Amino acid sequence: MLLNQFLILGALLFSVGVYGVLARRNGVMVLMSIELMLNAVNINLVVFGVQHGVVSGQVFALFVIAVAAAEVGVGLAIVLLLYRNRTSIDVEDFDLMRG
Amino acid sequence: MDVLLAFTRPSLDWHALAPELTLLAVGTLITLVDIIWDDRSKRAMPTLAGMGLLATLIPILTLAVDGTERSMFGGAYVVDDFSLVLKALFLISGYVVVLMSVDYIRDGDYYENEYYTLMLTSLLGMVMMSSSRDLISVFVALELLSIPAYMLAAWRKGGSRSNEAGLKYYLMGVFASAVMLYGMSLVYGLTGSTNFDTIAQELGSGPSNSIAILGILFVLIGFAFKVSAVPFHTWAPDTYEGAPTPVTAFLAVASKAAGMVALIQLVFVAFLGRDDVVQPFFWLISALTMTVGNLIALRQTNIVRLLAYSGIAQGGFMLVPFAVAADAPARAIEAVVIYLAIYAFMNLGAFTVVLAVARKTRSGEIDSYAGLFQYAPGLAVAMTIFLAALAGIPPAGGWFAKFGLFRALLDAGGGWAAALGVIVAVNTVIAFAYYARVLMQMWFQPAAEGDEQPIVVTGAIGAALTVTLLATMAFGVLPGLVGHFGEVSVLSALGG
Amino acid sequence: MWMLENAFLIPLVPAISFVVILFFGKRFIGANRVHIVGITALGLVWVLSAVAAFQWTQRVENPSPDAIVEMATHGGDHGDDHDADHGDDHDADLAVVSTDHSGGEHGGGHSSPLIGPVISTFSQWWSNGGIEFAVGTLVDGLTVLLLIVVASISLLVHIYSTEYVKDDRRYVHYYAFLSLFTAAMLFFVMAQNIVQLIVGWELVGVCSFVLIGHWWEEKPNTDAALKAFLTNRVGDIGLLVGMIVLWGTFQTFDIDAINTLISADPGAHHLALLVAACCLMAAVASKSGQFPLHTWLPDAMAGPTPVSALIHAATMVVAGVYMIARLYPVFYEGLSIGTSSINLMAFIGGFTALIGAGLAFAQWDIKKVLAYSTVSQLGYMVMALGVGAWTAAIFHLFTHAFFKACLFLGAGSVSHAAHHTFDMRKMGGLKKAMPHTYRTFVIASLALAGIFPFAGFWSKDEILLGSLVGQKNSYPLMLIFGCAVAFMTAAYMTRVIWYTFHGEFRGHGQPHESPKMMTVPLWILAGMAVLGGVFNLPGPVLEPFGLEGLAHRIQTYAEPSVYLSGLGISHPDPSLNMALVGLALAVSGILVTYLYYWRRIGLHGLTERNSYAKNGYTFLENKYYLDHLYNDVIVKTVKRPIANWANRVNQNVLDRAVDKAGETARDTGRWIYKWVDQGVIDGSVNAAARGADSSGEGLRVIQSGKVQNYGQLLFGSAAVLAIVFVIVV
Amino acid sequence: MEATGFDTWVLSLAVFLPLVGALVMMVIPKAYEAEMKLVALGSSLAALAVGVYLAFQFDYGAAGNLQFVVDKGWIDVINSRYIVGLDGLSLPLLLLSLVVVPLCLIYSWNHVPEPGNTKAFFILLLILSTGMNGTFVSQDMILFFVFFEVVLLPMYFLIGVWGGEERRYASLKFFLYTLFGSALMIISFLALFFLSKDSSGELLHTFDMRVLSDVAGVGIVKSTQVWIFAGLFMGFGIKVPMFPFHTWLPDAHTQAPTVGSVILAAVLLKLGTYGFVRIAIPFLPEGAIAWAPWIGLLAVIGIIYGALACLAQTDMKRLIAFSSVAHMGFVMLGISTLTDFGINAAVFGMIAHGLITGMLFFVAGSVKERFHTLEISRLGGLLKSVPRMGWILGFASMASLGLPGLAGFWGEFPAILSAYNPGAGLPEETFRTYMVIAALGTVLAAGYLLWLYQRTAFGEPPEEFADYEIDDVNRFEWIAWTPFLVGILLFGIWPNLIFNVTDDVVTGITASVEAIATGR
Repeated sequence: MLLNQFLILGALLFSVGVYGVLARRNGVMVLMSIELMLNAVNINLVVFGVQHGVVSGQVFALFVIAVAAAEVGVGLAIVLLLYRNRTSIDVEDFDLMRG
Repeated sequence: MDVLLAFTRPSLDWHALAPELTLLAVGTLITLVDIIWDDRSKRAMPTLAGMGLLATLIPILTLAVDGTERSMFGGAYVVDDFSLVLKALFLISGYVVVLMSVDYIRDGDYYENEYYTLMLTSLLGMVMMSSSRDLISVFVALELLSIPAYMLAAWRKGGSRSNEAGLKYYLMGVFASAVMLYGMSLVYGLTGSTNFDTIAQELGSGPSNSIAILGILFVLIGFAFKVSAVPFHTWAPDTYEGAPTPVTAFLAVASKAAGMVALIQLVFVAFLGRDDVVQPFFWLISALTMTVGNLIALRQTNIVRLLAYSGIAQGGFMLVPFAVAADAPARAIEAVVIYLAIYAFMNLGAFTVVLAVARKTRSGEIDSYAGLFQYAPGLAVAMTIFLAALAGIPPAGGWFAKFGLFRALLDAGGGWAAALGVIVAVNTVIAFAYYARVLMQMWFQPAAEGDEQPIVVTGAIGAALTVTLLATMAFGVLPGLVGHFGEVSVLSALGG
Repeated sequence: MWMLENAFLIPLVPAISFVVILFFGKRFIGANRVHIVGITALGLVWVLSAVAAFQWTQRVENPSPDAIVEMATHGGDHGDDHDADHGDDHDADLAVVSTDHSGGEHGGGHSSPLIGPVISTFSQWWSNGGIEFAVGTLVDGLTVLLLIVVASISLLVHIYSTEYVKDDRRYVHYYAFLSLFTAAMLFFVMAQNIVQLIVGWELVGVCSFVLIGHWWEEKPNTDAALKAFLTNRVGDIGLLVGMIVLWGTFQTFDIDAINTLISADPGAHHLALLVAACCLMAAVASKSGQFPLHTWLPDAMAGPTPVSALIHAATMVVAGVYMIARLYPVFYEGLSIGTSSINLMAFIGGFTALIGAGLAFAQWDIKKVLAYSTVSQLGYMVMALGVGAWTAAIFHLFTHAFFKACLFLGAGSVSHAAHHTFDMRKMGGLKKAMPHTYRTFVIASLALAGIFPFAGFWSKDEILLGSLVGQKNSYPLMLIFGCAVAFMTAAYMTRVIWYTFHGEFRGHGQPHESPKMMTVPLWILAGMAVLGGVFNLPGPVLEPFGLEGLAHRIQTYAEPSVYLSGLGISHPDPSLNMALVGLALAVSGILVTYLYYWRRIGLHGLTERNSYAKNGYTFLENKYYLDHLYNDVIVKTVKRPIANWANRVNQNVLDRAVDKAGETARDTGRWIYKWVDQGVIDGSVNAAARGADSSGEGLRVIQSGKVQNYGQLLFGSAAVLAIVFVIVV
Repeated sequence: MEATGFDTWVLSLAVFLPLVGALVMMVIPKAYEAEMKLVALGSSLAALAVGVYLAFQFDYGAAGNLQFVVDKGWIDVINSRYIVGLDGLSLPLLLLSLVVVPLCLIYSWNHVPEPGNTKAFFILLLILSTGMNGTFVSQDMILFFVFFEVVLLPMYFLIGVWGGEERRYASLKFFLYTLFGSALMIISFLALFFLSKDSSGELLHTFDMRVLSDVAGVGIVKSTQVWIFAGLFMGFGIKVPMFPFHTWLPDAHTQAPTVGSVILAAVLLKLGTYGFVRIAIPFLPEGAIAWAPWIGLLAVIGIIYGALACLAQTDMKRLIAFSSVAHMGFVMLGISTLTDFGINAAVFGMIAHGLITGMLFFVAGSVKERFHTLEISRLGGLLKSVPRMGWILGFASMASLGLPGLAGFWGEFPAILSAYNPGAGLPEETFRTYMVIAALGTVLAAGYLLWLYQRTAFGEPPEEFADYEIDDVNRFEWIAWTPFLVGILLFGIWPNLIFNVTDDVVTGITASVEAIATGR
């Protein structure tokens, strides 16, 4: 089967996600990018699972999806909190603490 | 596809799961109580949480007495002495943190019940972590302990520092876990299994290919982030400074310990075959972490931030044994476990004193400790003992932890190990240089504008101090106690 | 023989008196009566020493069998040398005896049996490396001789001081330390092993330090004290090293053992002995004021005069000479005195004698004159030892102690009369004012000058004789030195007498004779200055009276023939010519000076007789020739060139060198401290600290506070690690 | 030999009694100052009494082997045990530290230096005492290490809280220096633990110092021994302190309060030299032989260097501090010869230096207290203004410059002498050169001490102190000082008091070194 293609897709998605996390300033966009990374992982897991002919891959993927949802929930909450206090969701702005 | 259909209900060993279930129950109970008598219940919450934690220790004791090693879910979840020791450690440190939190949370305008619920949940994650022997369970446990921690870090809703702390912790956390997951996926892909033992066999036998290396590295990095190892430490200082002090203590001790536990299982069980990757990686990381942490700590003026960096450096010390993981596995595990145990108490103690002092001075600056010895000799002496322990000066506990490191290194022997040993020695000296700055303020300086009214130490904080102080001194004078735990944990961990 | 075995009592007595005076003096005895304690103690010491001396003579005259050195018995005596040595001892005694028989052939050689020293060791003193080191006493003729000298002079000085330092600000301390010094000196002379020797050596040194600095309120005194102590310390390097070399060579500290071993086979360990001897010479030079370390001695005159008499004339300064005599085999073999015709010791001694005498001319301070004269005389003794005339040296030590002490005390008495000045230009004409002092002073001077029949004559004569004959070869240069010094000594002493007692009184105030307490000791010493010689009269002198049995008493009693005969030392036959020459030199020295200072007295109009000058016996009367002689010969050749040159060298080179040494040391110290210690070493330490600090500061930029930088760092380093590992592993 | 009955715990009693006193003091409220002082003094005197008892019970015939041995389990996981024992080498040093502490308490009875707080001051002194006593008797490397380190913090606070102007800098420097050394030291200990084999080639895995000195490093190859010794050298050499690690000493001494300096000089420095004799040399003979020439070199450099630095000082206390560098140089020279002669001398030198320099620091402290300065140029005429103190200063200086008949001489002379023929396998010429240099050092010693004495004690007291109300040595000072003075004189007159005790142990140590050296 097309293992490599899937893996390459996963790698690309992951890279895009990484780029987004590191480059986008909008907090929400950062969260989205993280989702991208996680989904890249999911693709890998599923593909490998099929490759090896075991289900653990899919199971793992399901766990990841579930957890990702929870994470994003928390993430959005925090961003919201920040927006309330600082009326900004630009991650570059938050550097009260440094050094 | 018949694979999917052939689902058989896994056999549950309730005794083995008793601790987790107890925690879960207490957590839920707190929420229920809150829902039912919301405000009137506030007073009871800390007690309830504390009781819950202590109650959780009971099944652990029974399991320890029973002593048989229990394994579930095809070896994904193991209850052995190693895990029990660490569960106990998590719970006790959690209890101390609760004691620390009581007044702090009560005085500020915080949600109390949720606070304790979340803390218990996070502890649940840790407790699970120490039993996980499978990529999936490790991942789940990690997230279970992290996600509540993200919220706790941002608990001071009003304070923008706290929010920022939360944000940084969260973003870095999920980013790191994404990286880790990617690594896990690669490892899984190579081995076709999520079970550590299988992974170990596959990786050990399998040829060295770059995918494996990539996978291993990414996984390790994910946890290196958790234990705030340089260069993945950057979140720690900011988060520590911003988060509520008890939470900081919690992060600095419990969650770091959890990361260490995960690393132990990964390195000593899953990746032991690939010491060609693991050992150099940790050599580098630990050396960097110690040195950078200590050096930056030299320049700190805020006590919490100072402790944050000192914590990073301590983490570096804890990582040292991993650098000889394959050469001297037993000694290495022992060293890490011992270090964790001692570190938990001495660091918690230090934070407790910070908390107590902050209640009067309302400041986190080191200068605000001037003349502490004059008006609060008790606290000053306690702080001195904790710092001495952190610096590794007998008879306070820390020396035995450091001793464990050297022991592991020299047991492994060889030039690299010796070199690392010397680096550790040098760092010990640097470390004392900044601990001494606090000591100097406390002992050598007169109190700021002669304000000499003594500090009120509330019951809870007093209790926390007593526990930590006793433990620290006991470990220093009779290291046999903690040494024993180290030993038992080793046998099982390597046995499994 | 009881006294000889328990000789330790002798130093014990003054030691006790020291403690008593120092701690109970003020409170119980009374500050102005402490001298009673001291004098009693010293009296006791004197009696004990006398007894010891008597018993020693008995031991020599009719020796008990155990006293005579036989084959095996002797080896048992030294407490702490190894069994290995006993074999050597065996040979040693064989050798001793054989040489003893052959020794009879030498003229002065004694044929009496060899009398071993009385060695008694006490409870183990210290143990190291399994070896135990004893403390004990070694008593033989040399020891008892020194005992007598020290005891007598110390006693007299004690008595004399009661007047001299009456109601001094620190009367008690003064007497306390006189006692301590006496104790230390006695301990030193009866040392049984090298370590005791060193101990005593240092203790007398520190006593002299304290007593020189007795009036420590004035800086010059303390400077002098420091200078004395430090110069001696310099010599002590030699002492330590030399002694250590001896230890390393013979593996024992026991003096008796070392001497015996050397005289057993003189040839062995020549190099080691040479090194040891040279090192020890440095010690001698510092302690006994030999060139070039003599400069402290004149400064030491800052102390009270009785102290100068006791310490810096009679006893402490001869410690060096004593040590040479005590360890004579070491030097004899090391410097091969027997065979050479010039050697380090002899030269240093002779040269010191010469420059000392020369310097004595250039002084106006009477005590300085005497000090330099002491230097010169000590040089004489060292020279004597250097040419192998052991007995002569000790004999001279004996006589010199008395008349030089007499001179110093006389000088003290003079200054006592003349307003505590020592400047001869402020004296003069004291003859009438203080007859006792005058007479004793003159007698002592004659003795020093070596005029027949005074004590100095006999001892100096023996030294000159010794250097004339030498051992295998004669020592011509030493003879020349000796003669020159004999002449100069007479001359400068006469000068002193003139300036002090004759002419007009140039001081102010009314000079007066000193009280009895001072004059009586003077007379006793003067008596010794007259009679001192009889203790070692040469045989021929006595034969006419049928008393030859009394000849060479010191040689007979004092000489440790046990050791020396092993070296085959011979004694020259007395020679009348030598004696006459020596006498002539002395007399001429006196006459020349006399006529120079008293020349206005009826010598005019006799110049035309100078053509008969070649008829030796009248040439002294010739005024012109004498003027010429004194001005050109003495003044030009002696005073201006030698004395002035020596003086200049002394002040500008040696003395400066000593002082400069101190300053340089301190400058070096400052430099090293400033640059090396604080600069380099400490600097590097602090630099390390600063480096850590600043690098910490630098690393803080990582912590930019921007979460995305954190992320970049995280992922960047992850990527880098990955790449590195993929490539490397 | 295993002790029985009372003897099994009497030694521990001597070690821990002061600590007990300290704990008792902690619970006494500040108000009851008199009681606290009594408790402190009482406990330390009790410890001293026990020490005296030990000294009487001690079997001097068998001084070579350990007595009052206690061997109980302590940290089983690392096979480290609580082993304490007393032999001829430990006894004198233990007694020294037992004697010094109560005297220091007495000295600071009524005038604890600024900023006061008698309670803390005495408690720290007592803890210090426990640490020192323990170090001298422990026979297990880990135990030794712990006691060795226990000493640090109290001293750090003594200097830092009660010290002079520069106290922060000085105390930190002292601490970091020593900490660095001990970190390397513990590494070496562990290396010994893992590497040392018994004669049959079996790995021992023990920290028991008795065993390790018996096996004398057989089975550890020479190159390894050299490295391990290097670690120990850092650990002990910094403590001694040896040139060039000495720079913490002058600062620490100058800034420390009087009793701090006294204890530092009298006992703390000895921990280092003791370590060399007790651990470094017997455990690693080959390493010792390889290192000895260099140690000797550093030692003689230290002698000359310290003396020269002394000549440069303008501050009395700092001068005495540097003199310590020089004197410890003699001690180390003796040790570096690896001969029983030299090491005996070294041990004697430790005691002597402890008494003499301690005495000097006492005097310096009292002078400072009376004249509020230690500037040599400003002082003067002590013999006039405070005659007794002046005499004591003179006495101590004379002892310090190695005057025979006083204790100093017996540390110095045999040390120099031993360098004449060093132990087997050491270059003779080199050491003879050292000998001469060291002898030179004695002159410089006389130089700076007498110079100091002349400037401070002789002459007329300067005008600026004319109106001061200055009293001579007071009662407390007499009580505190007399034992020192007596000791200096007694050991000087009868050195065998110490030589006799130490000799057996030392001959044992050197014998094994000798065997190794000549064995191959």
